[in-house]
Amino acid sequence: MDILNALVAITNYILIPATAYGSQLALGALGVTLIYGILRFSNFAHGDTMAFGTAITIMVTWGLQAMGVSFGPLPTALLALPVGIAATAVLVLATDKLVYSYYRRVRAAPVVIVMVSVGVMFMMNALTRFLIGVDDINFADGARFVITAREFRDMTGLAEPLPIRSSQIITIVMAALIVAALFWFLNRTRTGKSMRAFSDNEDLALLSGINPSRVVAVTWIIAAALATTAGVLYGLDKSFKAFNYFHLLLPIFASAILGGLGNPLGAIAGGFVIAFSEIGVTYAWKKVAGYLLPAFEPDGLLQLLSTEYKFAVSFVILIAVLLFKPTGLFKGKSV
Amino acid sequence: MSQHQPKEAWGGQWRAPVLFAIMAALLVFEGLSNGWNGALGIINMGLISAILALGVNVQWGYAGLFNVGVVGFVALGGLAPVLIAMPPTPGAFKAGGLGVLLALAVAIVTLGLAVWINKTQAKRIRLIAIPAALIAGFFAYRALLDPAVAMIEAINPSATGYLGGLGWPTLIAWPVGALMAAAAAWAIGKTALGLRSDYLAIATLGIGEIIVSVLRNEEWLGRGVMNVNGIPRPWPVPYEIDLQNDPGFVERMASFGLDPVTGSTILVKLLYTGLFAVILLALIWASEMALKSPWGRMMRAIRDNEISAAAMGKHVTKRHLQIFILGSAVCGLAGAMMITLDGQMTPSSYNPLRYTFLIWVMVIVGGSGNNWGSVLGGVLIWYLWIKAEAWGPDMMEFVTAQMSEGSLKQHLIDSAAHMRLLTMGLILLLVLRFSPRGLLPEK
Amino acid sequence: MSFLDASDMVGGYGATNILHGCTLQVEKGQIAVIVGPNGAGKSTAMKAVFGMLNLREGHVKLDGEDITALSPQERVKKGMGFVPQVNNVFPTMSVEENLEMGAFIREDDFTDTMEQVYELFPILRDKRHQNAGELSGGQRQQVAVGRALMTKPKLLMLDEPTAGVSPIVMDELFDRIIEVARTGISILMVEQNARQALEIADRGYVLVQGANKYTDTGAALMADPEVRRTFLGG
Amino acid sequence: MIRVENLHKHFGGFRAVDNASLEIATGSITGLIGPNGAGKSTLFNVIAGVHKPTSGTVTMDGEDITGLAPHELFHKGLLRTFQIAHEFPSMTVRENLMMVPGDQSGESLWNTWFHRSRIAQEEAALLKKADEVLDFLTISHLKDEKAGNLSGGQKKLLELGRTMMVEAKIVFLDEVGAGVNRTLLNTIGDAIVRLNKERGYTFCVIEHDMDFIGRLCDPVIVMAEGKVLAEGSAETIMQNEAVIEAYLGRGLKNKVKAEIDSETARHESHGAQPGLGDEAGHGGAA
Amino acid sequence: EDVKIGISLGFTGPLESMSPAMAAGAELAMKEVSDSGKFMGGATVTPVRGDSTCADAAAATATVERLVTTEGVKGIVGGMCSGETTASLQNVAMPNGMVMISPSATSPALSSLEDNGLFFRTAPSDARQSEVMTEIIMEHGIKEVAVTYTNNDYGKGLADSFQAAFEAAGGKVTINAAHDDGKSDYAAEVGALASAGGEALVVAGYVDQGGSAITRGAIDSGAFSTFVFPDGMVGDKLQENFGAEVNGSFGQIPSAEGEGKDKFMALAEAAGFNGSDVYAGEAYDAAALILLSMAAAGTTDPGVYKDKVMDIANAPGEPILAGELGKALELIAAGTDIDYIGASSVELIGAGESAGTFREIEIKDGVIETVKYR
Ligand SMILES: Nc1ncnc2c1ncn2[C@@H]1O[C@H](COP(=O)(O)OP(=O)(O)OP(=O)(O)O)[C@@H](O)[C@H]1O
Ligand SMILES: Nc1ncnc2c1ncn2[C@@H]1O[C@H](COP(=O)(O)OP(=O)(O)OP(=O)(O)O)[C@@H](O)[C@H]1O
Ligand SMILES: [Mg+2]
Ligand SMILES: [Mg+2]
Repeated sequence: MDILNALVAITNYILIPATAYGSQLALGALGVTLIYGILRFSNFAHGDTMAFGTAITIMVTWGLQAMGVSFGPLPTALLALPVGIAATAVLVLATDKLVYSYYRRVRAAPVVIVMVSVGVMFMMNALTRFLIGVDDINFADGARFVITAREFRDMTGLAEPLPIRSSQIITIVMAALIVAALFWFLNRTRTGKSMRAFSDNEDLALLSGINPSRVVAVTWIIAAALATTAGVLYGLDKSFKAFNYFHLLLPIFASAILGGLGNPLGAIAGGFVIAFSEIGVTYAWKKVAGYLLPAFEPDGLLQLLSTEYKFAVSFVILIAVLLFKPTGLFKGKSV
Repeated sequence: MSQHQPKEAWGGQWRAPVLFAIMAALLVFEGLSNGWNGALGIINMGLISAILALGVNVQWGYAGLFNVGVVGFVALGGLAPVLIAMPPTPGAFKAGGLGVLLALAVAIVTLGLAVWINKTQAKRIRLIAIPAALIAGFFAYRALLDPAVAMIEAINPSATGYLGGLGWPTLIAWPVGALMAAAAAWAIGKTALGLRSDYLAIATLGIGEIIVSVLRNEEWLGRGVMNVNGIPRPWPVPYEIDLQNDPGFVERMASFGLDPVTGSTILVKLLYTGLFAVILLALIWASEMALKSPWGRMMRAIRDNEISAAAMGKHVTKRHLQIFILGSAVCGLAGAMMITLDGQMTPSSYNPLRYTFLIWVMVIVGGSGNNWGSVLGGVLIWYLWIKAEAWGPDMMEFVTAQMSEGSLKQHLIDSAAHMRLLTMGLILLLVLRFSPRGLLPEK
Repeated sequence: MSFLDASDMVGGYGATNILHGCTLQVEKGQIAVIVGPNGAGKSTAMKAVFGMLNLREGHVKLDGEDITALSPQERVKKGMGFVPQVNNVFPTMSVEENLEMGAFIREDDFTDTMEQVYELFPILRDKRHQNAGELSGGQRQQVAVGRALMTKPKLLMLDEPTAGVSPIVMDELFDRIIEVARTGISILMVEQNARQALEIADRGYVLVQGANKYTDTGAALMADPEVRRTFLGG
Repeated sequence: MIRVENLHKHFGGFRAVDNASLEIATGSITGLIGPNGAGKSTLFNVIAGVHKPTSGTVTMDGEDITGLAPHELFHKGLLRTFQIAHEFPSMTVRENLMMVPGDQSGESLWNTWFHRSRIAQEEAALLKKADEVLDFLTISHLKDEKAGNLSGGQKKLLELGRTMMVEAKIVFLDEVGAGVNRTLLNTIGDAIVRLNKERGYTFCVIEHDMDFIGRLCDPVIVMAEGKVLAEGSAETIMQNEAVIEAYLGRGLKNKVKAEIDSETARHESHGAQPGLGDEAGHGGAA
Repeated sequence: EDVKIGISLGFTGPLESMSPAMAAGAELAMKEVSDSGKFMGGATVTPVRGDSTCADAAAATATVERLVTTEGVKGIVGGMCSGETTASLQNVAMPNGMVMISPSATSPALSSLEDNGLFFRTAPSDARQSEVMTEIIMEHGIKEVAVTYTNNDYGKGLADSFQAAFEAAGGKVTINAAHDDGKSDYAAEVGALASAGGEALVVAGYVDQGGSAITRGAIDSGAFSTFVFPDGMVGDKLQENFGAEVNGSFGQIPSAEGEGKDKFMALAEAAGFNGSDVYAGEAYDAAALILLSMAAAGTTDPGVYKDKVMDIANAPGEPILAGELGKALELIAAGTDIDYIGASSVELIGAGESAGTFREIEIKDGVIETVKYR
């Protein structure tokens, strides 16, 4: 029996990737949940907002690289991130002014605004592709690994490797920082509270002297920051491809709902549940079983479900959770 | 803040006829300028889209059920023509049919058992017994299914490798598609309809994805990603080639002054148009009758305020289930019609953007709660979706015409294809901007 | 010149007018009460005064300054506070946060005011960490009034503050309103508990179909048998 | 008859209804009063099937109806109104009324397609009935208005109007009076009495207007902190020290002394004849 | 006279990043023919692009319908994905008697489709590639591989036929797992593949899609170090993405030996796109075949020139490489037989699909190097 190798294999193929992926989903879901909580609609353009922010960040990164700027062992994109966020903020604020503000004024039904966001999604989608094209772009630089597979094997003498990529560490650390900051902001600061008040009862917020345009603007800016950061971290860890960001939307929505819409804590929990279930349920346990029970030579892969169904599995879990907790793990809102 | 009152839509009672006339004019113009084949093609898919939109409207507009799993029901309906109309694969049923049926029976028994335990047993027992039953059932299911599937898929994999269909007339597949979707809706509704608005939405989104996943990956059922093609046409639609080879037909076309190719392609499309139009009209009649009766009033009441409707004696869950099944059945029907029209089943093409959100766009643009609105929205949005493909690059050409040669111009021209999405988005935003409650609002 | 002077207001929702030349005035430190049948336009008049409804005619002046064109939140800054008839709390925020939101525009320390609100409505102190949406009808009403008091407004507008509150709390509330008025704050309120309200009113308005039908001191209106019979329930 | 036995309803650790037992006799108009947060609406909600009780039972004419769904209770003749009006906002006022009756054949899809004439007949009858109710409530000019556009009080009237559309056995009214003009409230009171006398409806009424309670209700049940505090005729309740302490209060402290004196004088002269010239509605206790 | 040729590719949708180079390839051939001035007595050729979306059969049908009936094209280069190609072929091209030559639809199912002689493809069917790949792997002494394929008819078809061929040759496939393109994360797939194990990983996917992501994950997690890359994976992008990290890995792409390809690469570079992008050369050839057949038939009527396609593509005749279309037109005008070789060594067999010469490649020092042709 070889518990150590089994543990390493599980960590390498389940724990670490699921944590990193979960953080990426959580950051995306935070943005969705924030918009839902405060502006009260499901923003289908969020995935393309992420794509746009990342595209700008990449272009700035290229610029920086061309000027010879680098960020030591960290990816240069982190330096470019603020610019990406700023540009995205400008874009979403402009979108709000040109598009969404009208529907808020006429008090359109949420579903109408959702459809409007589908329209915005189409347009942003095209905009991003005009800007940077449709290709797969790899923009991660700096040190790729904290520890590589070979280094780990040499170090420990284990058969199983446990490489750790720097992008994974960066993702997890950034996600934790951002989440903490957001919590503090929403629950402790005056602006944060006024945003929650606005989300609760818009008319009454007005009567309390809360400036709605400010709340809306701050919300969009935060959403832009979250979207861009999530997009860039995701792109660093994988690669940038405009098309993929649209597809990221589904697991992101699933995370936000699973956790409870409008609830930031829920978004994070949701992200991790989705990530772990996608990876955990479809994992083939053959290798681990081989380490644990060397005598037992399994014929099959010991895989509960083939990986084609990983997405389906996460939705099954989502539905199961909703059956017992109809507004998500953390008691979300519903319009 | 201002108190906004929805303005009375312009045109009053003339609005609908005028908008429909404009739509008709657009299609006629399309036919005159670009040929009737294209126009009829748009009309045919437009009619199917209208039926789909009607199905979604029944759920959303009448009862406020936010179903974004439309793609799942469409896909399920699409499976019907494969199962009904395709010829059976020789030897497939003998090889693995029994195993598959047994496995499905095990699956159903397991689920039934779980539900029974959940209903009758104490909480403590449930906690252990349900997972135990499910896990045991799952392994039994896999044990039965896997070898059977392997046998079926081994039969001439590049051409068949699936059970095949019954070889019955394709028209039968349409109601069957509706029934299959209805059955799925019943099971889903029983479990998920308790959920509120967006939670129901994402649950149905998930269910849609699950259904599509199954269709994509269960090759024994419908060849999965390998597609099934050559689905027979329904009565009374003939094949163009046969017409072109029929001297009688060629003669008749010649007497109209048409060449046989044009004549046959248009005739085939017209026959489809007729079939679809009959079904659409029947559905509209049924929905209008229902909507304008106490049933419709009850549904609107439930949509407006469930708690109060329940206090006024309306069985909200039952009604929700009823309408969820009806709407889904309509989507399934449309799915079956669409596959028949395409002549092939392509599971990978079922993506939510095209089969869920585009349909929703149709409903909202048309005006939710209004049946005629859904029809208008369905045809109009499909027309735009198709035309945007051509308009996008045209627009780009127009924009870049004034530009000097250079990399920017080249870049823009190369990106012209993305104008499709841009144009679509722009049109959507414009429509929703100038009639936010849809073109034909619910009165 | 009255502290609040809303004269000849004409306006409504959509095309139809609800208000047909309604006039409301409150002096500094006084209490004005609007009564009238259901649907007379009382709430509409309040909204109009607060800028939540665009006026077609007429003007609103506060302390001599014309504020007809200001948005509601600008009026809050000018010292107006409003408790609407419905939807008057933040349901998923705690009672305490509701009160804090009332003090949103205040820069100074508002713990004193909050303390006063808790003294006025002791039940709110017990429930201060509970979400307002989980309160009983009357408790919510208390939160709503408390929220408006937190603003420390110069003009306090209350749309049926006592609807659904128990008699003892109603008395407390009216008592408190008198006290508030004594500190120089003007009060404009709509009441269906009209007799109690007119009792403490310096001025009473009877609004019918969007226009002033009777205007007098509270006591005089109470004494008018016609008014009593038709509008005050005998 | 409705009998509530040892009923508990807890929200988390909070006991909103705490071991309440009470009876609503057939044919009575029972008043239910108590301080804000006493658990009155919660009790209603439990009886009406909106909340499941934590423990305890509710029976109706001897039959256990604990935990039945609202729509089932409706068909047993148990109707209720909501404290915060629950109208159907996008439907017209008239439609709000017409949707109420439960046995409409037009509610079956089959009939909407194949029995249209039967539906038309029923609809005509319903329409007439709805118009009568609207006339009665003095809001017939609003019949084609969207219910969402009504004023606060008008919504309350509509709420009441819905209970008049069917033959109910027992009607629970949660603060129909709040926000309703007092003159109109008197009319509503008359209507309740009439429904009670002529049609044999049983009523259970939550109300904070003691005029109204005093004029209509016998007996009156007082709740406080989730428990039943007292029960008896309106007069005895209004004299009850504990009830005055917890609920009725002793009038305004801040008013000019002289006025209070003259008030008291007047009350005394009127004695226990509620409803007429009774300045402070609950003045019976002053 | 102006002859319009349709290009129906998935400009938006899952394979949107492959389409531009393919369209450019096809347009290059058309421009070359136009510029030569020798086509049908000086006729010009105008390309008309249409978006087939790759995924949506109905939209593809409508697009091709537009190309045929509205634009009046005389031949179509496309479609791109096998499903969408089948739909537009059966619903539009066949009823209208239109010729379609697909540069990239490789599903074996298309071989047996009834097409009235209207459909051809310049890409080989996957069945052939499987055999070649099996040979190469066996020659490397590898007996156990894991397979991951992109979950569409191309990937699935290739993976299945490969598994059959490899097992018939005595090898073992430890796992045959699909991956969906355009998904957000592939950790689950990598985990499953790693657990199944094997000496090498066969990545039957696309290099700018999930294929790269899976490869990346497998390298990074230390699960595999040797990879086998079929056609969808071999391209500049592979080199760019992984470089020396995949040293020792190998693969094959349908590609001709020698001059044709080189010439095409040069032409592409001059035209401003990358000629080594997947299927760009095949697209060039598809367009060239249509045009040369027209010239040979002396008409643009698809019903007539469809019968010339096989003659043009195959021996006997004067070999024609990419960039020699002018010469080909001259020869045709003079009545000389030609054998079109083009950019991808076109040789049509069976029902009109490429016989497929494959180039075996290996990655050495981070560079794709050609080992030999098979
Ligand atoms: N969903 C809930 N969660 C937690 N506490 C609740 C909830 N609903 C009610 N409560 C609490 O239960 C108590 C009783 O509320 P209820 O609405 O029954 O009072 P009530 O007697 O009707 O008062 P009122 O006269 O003000 O309407 C209140 O203290 C309230 O805060
Ligand atoms: N949002 C709205 N849209 C259209 N009409 C409205 C709207 N709100 C109110 N009304 C109409 O305006 C009239 C006056 O309403 P308002 O709410 O001002 O009455 P009110 O005097 O406050 O009555 P109550 O005492 O019942 O609260 C009513 O007839 C009502 O139907
Ligand atoms: Mg009012
Ligand atoms: Mg209550």
